[in-house]
Amino acid sequence: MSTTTSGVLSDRHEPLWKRLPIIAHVRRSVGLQRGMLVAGIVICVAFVVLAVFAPLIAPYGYGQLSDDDGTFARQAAPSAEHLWGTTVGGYDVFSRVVWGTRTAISVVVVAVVLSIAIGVVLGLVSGYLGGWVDRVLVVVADAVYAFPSLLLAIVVSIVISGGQSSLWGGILSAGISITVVFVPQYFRVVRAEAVRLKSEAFVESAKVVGSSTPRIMFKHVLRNATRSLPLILTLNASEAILTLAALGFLGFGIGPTSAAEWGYDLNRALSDTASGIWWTGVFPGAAIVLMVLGITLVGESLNDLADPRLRTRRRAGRSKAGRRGAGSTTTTTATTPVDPQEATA
Amino acid sequence: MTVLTGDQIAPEPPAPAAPRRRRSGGGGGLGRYLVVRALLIIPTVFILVTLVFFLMRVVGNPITASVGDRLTEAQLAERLAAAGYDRPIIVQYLEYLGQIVRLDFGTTATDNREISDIIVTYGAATLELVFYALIVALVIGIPLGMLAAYVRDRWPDAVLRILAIFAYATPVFFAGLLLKLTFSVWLGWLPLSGRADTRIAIALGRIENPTGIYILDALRLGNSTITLDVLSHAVLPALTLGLLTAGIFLRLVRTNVIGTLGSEYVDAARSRGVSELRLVRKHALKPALIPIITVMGLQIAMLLGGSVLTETTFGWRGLGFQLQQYLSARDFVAVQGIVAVLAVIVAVTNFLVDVIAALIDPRVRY
Amino acid sequence: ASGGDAADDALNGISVGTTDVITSLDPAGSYDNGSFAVQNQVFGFLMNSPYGSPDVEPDLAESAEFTDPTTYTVTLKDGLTFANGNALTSSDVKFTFDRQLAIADDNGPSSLLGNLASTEAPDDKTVVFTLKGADQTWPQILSSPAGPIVDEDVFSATSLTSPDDIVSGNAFSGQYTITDYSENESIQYAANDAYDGVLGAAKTDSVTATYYTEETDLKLAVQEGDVDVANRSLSPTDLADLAKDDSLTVHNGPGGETRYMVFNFDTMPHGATQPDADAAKALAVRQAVAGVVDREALAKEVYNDTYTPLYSVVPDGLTGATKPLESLYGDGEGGPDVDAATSTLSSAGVSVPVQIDLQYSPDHYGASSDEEYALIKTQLEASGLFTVNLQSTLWDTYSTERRQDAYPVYQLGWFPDFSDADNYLSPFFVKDNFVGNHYDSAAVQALLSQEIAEDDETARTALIGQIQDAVAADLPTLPLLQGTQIVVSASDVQGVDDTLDPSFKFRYGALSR
Amino acid sequence: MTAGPMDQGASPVRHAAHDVPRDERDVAVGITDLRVTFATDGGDVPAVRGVTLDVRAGEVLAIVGESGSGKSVTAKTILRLLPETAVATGAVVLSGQNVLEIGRGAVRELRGTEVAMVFQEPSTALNPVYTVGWQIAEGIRAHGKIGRKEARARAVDILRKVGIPDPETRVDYYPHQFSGGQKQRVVIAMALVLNPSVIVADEPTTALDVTVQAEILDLLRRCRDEFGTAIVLITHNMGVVADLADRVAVMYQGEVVEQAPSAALFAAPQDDYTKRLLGSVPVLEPRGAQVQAVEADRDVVVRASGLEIEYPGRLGRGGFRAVKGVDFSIAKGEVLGLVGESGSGKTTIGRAIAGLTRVTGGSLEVLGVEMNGVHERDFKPLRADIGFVFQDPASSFNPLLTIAECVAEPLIVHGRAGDARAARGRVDELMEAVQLPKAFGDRYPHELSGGQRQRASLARSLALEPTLLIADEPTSALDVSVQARVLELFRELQTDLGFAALFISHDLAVVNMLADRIGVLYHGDLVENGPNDQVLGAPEHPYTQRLLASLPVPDPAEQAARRRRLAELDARAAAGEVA
Ligand SMILES: Nc1ncnc2c1ncn2[C@@H]1O[C@H](COP(=O)(O)OP(=O)(O)OP(=O)(O)O)[C@@H](O)[C@H]1O
Ligand SMILES: Nc1ncnc2c1ncn2[C@@H]1O[C@H](COP(=O)(O)OP(=O)(O)OP(=O)(O)O)[C@@H](O)[C@H]1O
Ligand SMILES: [Mg+2]
Ligand SMILES: [Mg+2]
Repeated sequence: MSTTTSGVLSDRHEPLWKRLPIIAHVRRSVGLQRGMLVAGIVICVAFVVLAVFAPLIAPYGYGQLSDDDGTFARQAAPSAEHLWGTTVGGYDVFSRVVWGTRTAISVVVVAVVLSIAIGVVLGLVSGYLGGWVDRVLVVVADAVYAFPSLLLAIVVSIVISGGQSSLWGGILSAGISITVVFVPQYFRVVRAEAVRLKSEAFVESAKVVGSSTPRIMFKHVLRNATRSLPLILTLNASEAILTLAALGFLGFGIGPTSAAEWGYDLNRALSDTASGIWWTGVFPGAAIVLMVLGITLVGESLNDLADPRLRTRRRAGRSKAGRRGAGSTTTTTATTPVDPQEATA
Repeated sequence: MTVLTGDQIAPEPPAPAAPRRRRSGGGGGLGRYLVVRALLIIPTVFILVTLVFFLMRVVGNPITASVGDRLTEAQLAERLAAAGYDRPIIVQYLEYLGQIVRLDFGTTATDNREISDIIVTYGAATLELVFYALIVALVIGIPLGMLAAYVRDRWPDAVLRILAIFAYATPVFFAGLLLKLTFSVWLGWLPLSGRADTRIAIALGRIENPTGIYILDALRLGNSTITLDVLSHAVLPALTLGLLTAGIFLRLVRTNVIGTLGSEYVDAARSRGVSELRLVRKHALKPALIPIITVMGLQIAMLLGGSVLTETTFGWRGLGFQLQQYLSARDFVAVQGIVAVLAVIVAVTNFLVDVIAALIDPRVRY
Repeated sequence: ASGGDAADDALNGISVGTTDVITSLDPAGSYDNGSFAVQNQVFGFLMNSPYGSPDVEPDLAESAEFTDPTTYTVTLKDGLTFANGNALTSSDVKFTFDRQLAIADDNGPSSLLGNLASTEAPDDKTVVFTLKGADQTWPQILSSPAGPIVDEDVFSATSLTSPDDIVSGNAFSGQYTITDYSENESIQYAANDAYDGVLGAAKTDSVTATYYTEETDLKLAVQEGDVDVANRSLSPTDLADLAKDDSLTVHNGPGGETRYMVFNFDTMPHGATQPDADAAKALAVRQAVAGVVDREALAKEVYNDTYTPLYSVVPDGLTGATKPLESLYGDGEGGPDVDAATSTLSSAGVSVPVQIDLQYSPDHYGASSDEEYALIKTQLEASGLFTVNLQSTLWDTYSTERRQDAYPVYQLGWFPDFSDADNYLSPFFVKDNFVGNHYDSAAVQALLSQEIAEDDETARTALIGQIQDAVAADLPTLPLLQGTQIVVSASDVQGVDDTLDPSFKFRYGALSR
Repeated sequence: MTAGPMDQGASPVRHAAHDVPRDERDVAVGITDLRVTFATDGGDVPAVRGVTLDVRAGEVLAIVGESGSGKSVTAKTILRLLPETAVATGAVVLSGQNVLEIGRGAVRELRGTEVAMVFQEPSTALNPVYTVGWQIAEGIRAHGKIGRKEARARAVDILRKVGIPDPETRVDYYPHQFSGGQKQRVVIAMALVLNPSVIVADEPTTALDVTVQAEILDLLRRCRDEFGTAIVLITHNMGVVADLADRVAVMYQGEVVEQAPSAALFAAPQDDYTKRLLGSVPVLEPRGAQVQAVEADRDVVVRASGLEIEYPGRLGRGGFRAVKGVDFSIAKGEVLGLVGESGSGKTTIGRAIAGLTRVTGGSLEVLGVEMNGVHERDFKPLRADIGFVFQDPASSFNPLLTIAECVAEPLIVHGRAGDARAARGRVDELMEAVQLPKAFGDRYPHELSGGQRQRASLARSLALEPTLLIADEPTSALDVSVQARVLELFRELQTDLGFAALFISHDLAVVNMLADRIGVLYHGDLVENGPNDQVLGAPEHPYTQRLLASLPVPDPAEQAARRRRLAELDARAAAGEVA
């Protein structure tokens, strides 16, 4: 694909804020694609707000078992005092769901930042330099990739946390164990890009000019190799949430007194749910689903927008002013729209 | 769970560029390619086994894990020494490699079972589950993915895609719980857990040379009650794991079919008057299948990973479930053995997928 | 064979569900409840406890007695056979114990036989055990996981025998034989006509056991009628829900499982290696903790009364058990008393709040540990006397680190090997015990060696009482909760309560419809 | 807009179809006031702005014009193959129906039977996973109930007609089993099979070598003559137009600026743009270049003797020898032109000289350094003396750097400037030298046109005043008019700066414009090497002869003569083979 970045960069002369990744994407999107992207962004932003303002939003702490009125009832049904009821441990479900956002987002950030940093550097070096380093790294990455990722995450998280489940210990070990699973993915993608870019004319032209290898790698290859990262980033973010939940569910996560974690809450809610106590499981479960849904919507939309084959475009034949509510076509008498069914470019 | 989609694995156009390179080899090319490709399985397995060996040594040992709250320090040390766990780790590693080379995976530390025995017994269960799930995923994912591509960017497409995301976004254990409550407890249509009713499981265990794949054994018995029971037990786990995978497949098929729909040969066929539906069914799907199959091969690793949670949720005693149990017991011998076998399975699957992709793509035929 | 037969057999029988995990059918290869639960159904013992009692009586034995303090002589019943028809003789008994010691499997119970010097079989019916030291618990040990009698013609003398060989060899000597065995999935039992021991013949010919992986599945299974009896483990929530079901009965029996906190005498506040070391202050801290914890609340709120408060290191129901902690600390009736604890601390000169690093393991003693320790933390902190830094660690690391003095105060639990009070005392308080918390009381150790050798029943009971008082005063461990055995059964199943006894052995042979 | 007098019998009547008196029914496609607009991120793009055209049976209408002038869009509209972002108005009348207004089913009926399309790139126009027979039969069966057997028989038949040897067997071949030229024949067969009244051929020969191109043009000519098909031929190659077209429509920025019979257009172009277009086409004519003999060793910049280059095989398989023992040299200030068909090894040689590809045999001396076994360390200092201009100006710039930064890169790397800012003075000078406004330095590559980018590329390669410049098809991605300007600039700079150059191209005419000497590569062998006039005037190797004869020239009369010469050559070759 030689249309490398021209599409993404769009117009240099637009004001900066209009060129920021997500905003630029929204502006370029159209119709259902815009709907999905915006829905995803709204969900993600909502969760970020929840996370940032958790202390203000949540009525109680994540590990709080009592307030001035005494100890909380266990497995209490939703009420004015406990909007979404309480768990078997006597925690307030609503508060734990809100605080859980913090944990989820922290883990996502740790996992994504680490895996990008490691994966990108390894992928770049491996793809650009090639040779035996490349071959070894590829085999190792493939091997790690072939490992059932959840198990790898479990083992690594035990190794890292030493079995301890403190807040930061838990977040870091979950984050790092997810990193181990993700690095091969970033590695693959960046390496493929590096291999592709290596034979691009502009890299060769830097080579003929006599640029040093590190200069080529970082100035020319790296900056152009990152185009698919936002997409994988969102995909991995949602996987990170699911992996964290699975770790918590299987009992390898963060303890309830250290932080709120949805997977753990779901685990503890198993027998509740089977006993007709629905509120302890449904809310954390829904939180996981919703957050993954939001991130995936954003990711898929970014993917579609980045891929010229997948991107929907606005229909022509309308004035600049009419650009806003694009998506459907109003056919003027003189205009004969080409049938959308047929033209699947 | 690891979700990779076609556009990440093969960011370039859907036309299978990779296999084409292999063409120039002439007569012996495919054979040699296959041999080299098959040999690559060895380092993969070696790396995994090594990784698991050292990771597992860090996380503890089965003896402390099982009797750590009963024995005195001295008694414990004595048992550790008897089991050889006090020797330098490198010695243990070399010994283990020696065993592996002789294809002797050892016996589990916690319950003294031959790894090979475990693989055969529980592998059959996992195989059955993964097979069902794959069927569900293919039957649902591929047609719906094609449909979504066909009606792209209109509301049915959006609905399908959001459903697909839901399928993927719902953690297996949560989906499993909801399904169980709905179909087993509330409606009472399907059994709760396990692979068969206890009595039927016993009956199946009694037949001569059981395969361990219940549905095969049940069919061999020819008893419809038993077959039905076995099938009804499989419905929920297969749906849980299958729907998750179907969501991923749907997305993958949609993306790739839209990709191939944009290629010139589709336009060329269109210019010959071929109908739109036929374009999707014939011209877009088959070329799109090549990257799809490659990714599906990678999904096998994911399916195996996903089967851990599914098996746990549904009491389906397969390798995934067993692996998690052994992991909790810190039984490194068992974990190493099972992982080694899983690694071989994944590597071999990927190898086979390459071969299948080659068979679909006439350009790599020799 | 067709599936029909098995189905018909089982229809008349009783089906039991459990979440137990079996590691080995061979008694030499397991030292865990799940495996022992199966072995109890299918292997006879020389001594065994009858329904309803913690104390042992001859089972396969005709008679058994100490012929001198270190010699225990057993005479077997006449005409004993295994289910496969092989004669069960003293040679099988000698084989059983020799093989335990020879195999000494990593996961086996051979450590229970540490006191056994030799086993002799002078004639077909006589077995003579020679002990290294006087040991009044020996008859109990014969009923422990080390004691199931196995067939020397089927079992290997030097290595573990596979379940397939045991089942196909039909080498069973207990109330039941196993006709189909699928490890951790299902077991089909059939009554063993050859058994002629203290428990009598099984009341039901055919029992099917199903192994569930999830508590919730077991709960739903018994609720839906898929199984008649659900035995271990159901979560408190599940039990509360099942109790509402009219077609089911929830049975409670005494349990041998105990939960307690351990104080590391070196690293606890004011412990021996601390900069502010002071034995008296350390004791005051322990006493204050003992006075502040509210066991009733723990049992009720966290465990829905599936655990009961424990006021001694020896659980209620065992011969010799007392409740010294009830009166010693708190309000004198088992409840907490913050004022008393405050004065204990201030009179010892301990400055409050005392910082306590409290450790527990979330994955070994059940998921409710999280709630249990969160509540303990809340209780301790609510008193204003303590600030608690609560930390959980996965079991494997936990059980290593606790021995390395990493945890000042931490959670442990105990499940007995046999139903004798000594099993709750000696392993904990002899020199070089398994707890390893640097509690080293010469007085208690002297009492223990006296108790173990004392062959007079009453005198021994008195000694056991004294030891309980002594450790209640020193508080090396703080007993918190005692488990109950809880079984949920369909209402038409009888005999459940007969076997929910302080022997802690659940025998299917007692069940009937 | 010119609506020329359509039915003046300007073209000589050559075949049966033309004997029929012309009336309205004869019009195969009539396009009236066609306007097509695309929606893009940057707003609406009017691609076609009121085009009126018609094509008659048995006639070849060529549409020419620069890139982006709306040729393809017009052509695709005839089959209504536009993407959904396009909106078309006006009328495209095909057998009495306005394609833009009828229903989907009706359009589908027309496709294949009334109008068919031949695509530019035959390898992408064929579905790789189905046999060609299947794909041909599919088109047949899409229009009526025709049995599998019969469809296949017709497929075999049509394959034979387009000159596929042994069609009974080949009908079951997959596309990849055909050569490029054969693939294009298959594509044409697919278009012909339902005997449509119009074939739209969008650059049907651009992807092919000149020799193959000649064959395909021949085939299209036969279609017209034998089947009486109307052909809409889109091309940017005036030689092809001269070779095949009866009538020519010139498009410029979405409009038809001139429409005339072929001979008339070439003889007397009316519109300014047409004149410019024709003036830009490079023609092969003797240049009489002054050849300096290579005197002393130090005057030689590049010397290859027995040069061999082998690409390593994958997975231990044998490598591929792309260059098989080649001798040549380039003297100081001399321009060596290198031509040859695709895959003959031109690029490989160029890259080897620049140190991008390893030399595996023989000797290659560049500026006194032996490249066989050279270490990057030893070669690096010399890089300042070598410039390289890449084929595709778009991809040879890092899209994330400004033009000025790109041009400054060699200066920075070789320490002539600290950073892009410091180098700006020199960059401005260079921009001036290649006739680019200074302000363009602040633009990003995608904000320049193709020709401007290639100028910038030239500026970058000259930044360090190299003694040797390697230009690998520097103009093949450009329009003829733009190409002409870039070539002109290149020549001027070469004269001014006096660097030696290796000029690679597949276009003999282009090479002839610039080079002092020409080398012809054929399958990795240098089959011809000598001064321009010698190689072009008296070629020795049969391949060179064919190459020269295949090259269409933009003059219908001259081209007819060349066609005859080529036919003779082919006949001779065939006879030679028999002998
Ligand atoms: N799918 C599309 N979306 C937006 N603009 C398009 C699209 N297709 C073509 N265009 C624009 O329409 C104009 C005409 O394009 P067209 O492909 O007809 O050019 P052309 O004359 O065939 O050029 P070339 O010689 O390069 O093939 C160009 O400006 C092009 O950018
Ligand atoms: N990296 C490579 N690995 C293997 N073979 C290659 C490689 N690059 C080129 N080749 C092969 O070497 C031969 C010569 O290639 P080269 O690029 O020099 O041709 P060219 O004359 O420049 O053709 P074109 O006119 O199409 O650019 C071709 O057959 C090509 O397939
Ligand atoms: Mg075009
Ligand atoms: Mg080239």
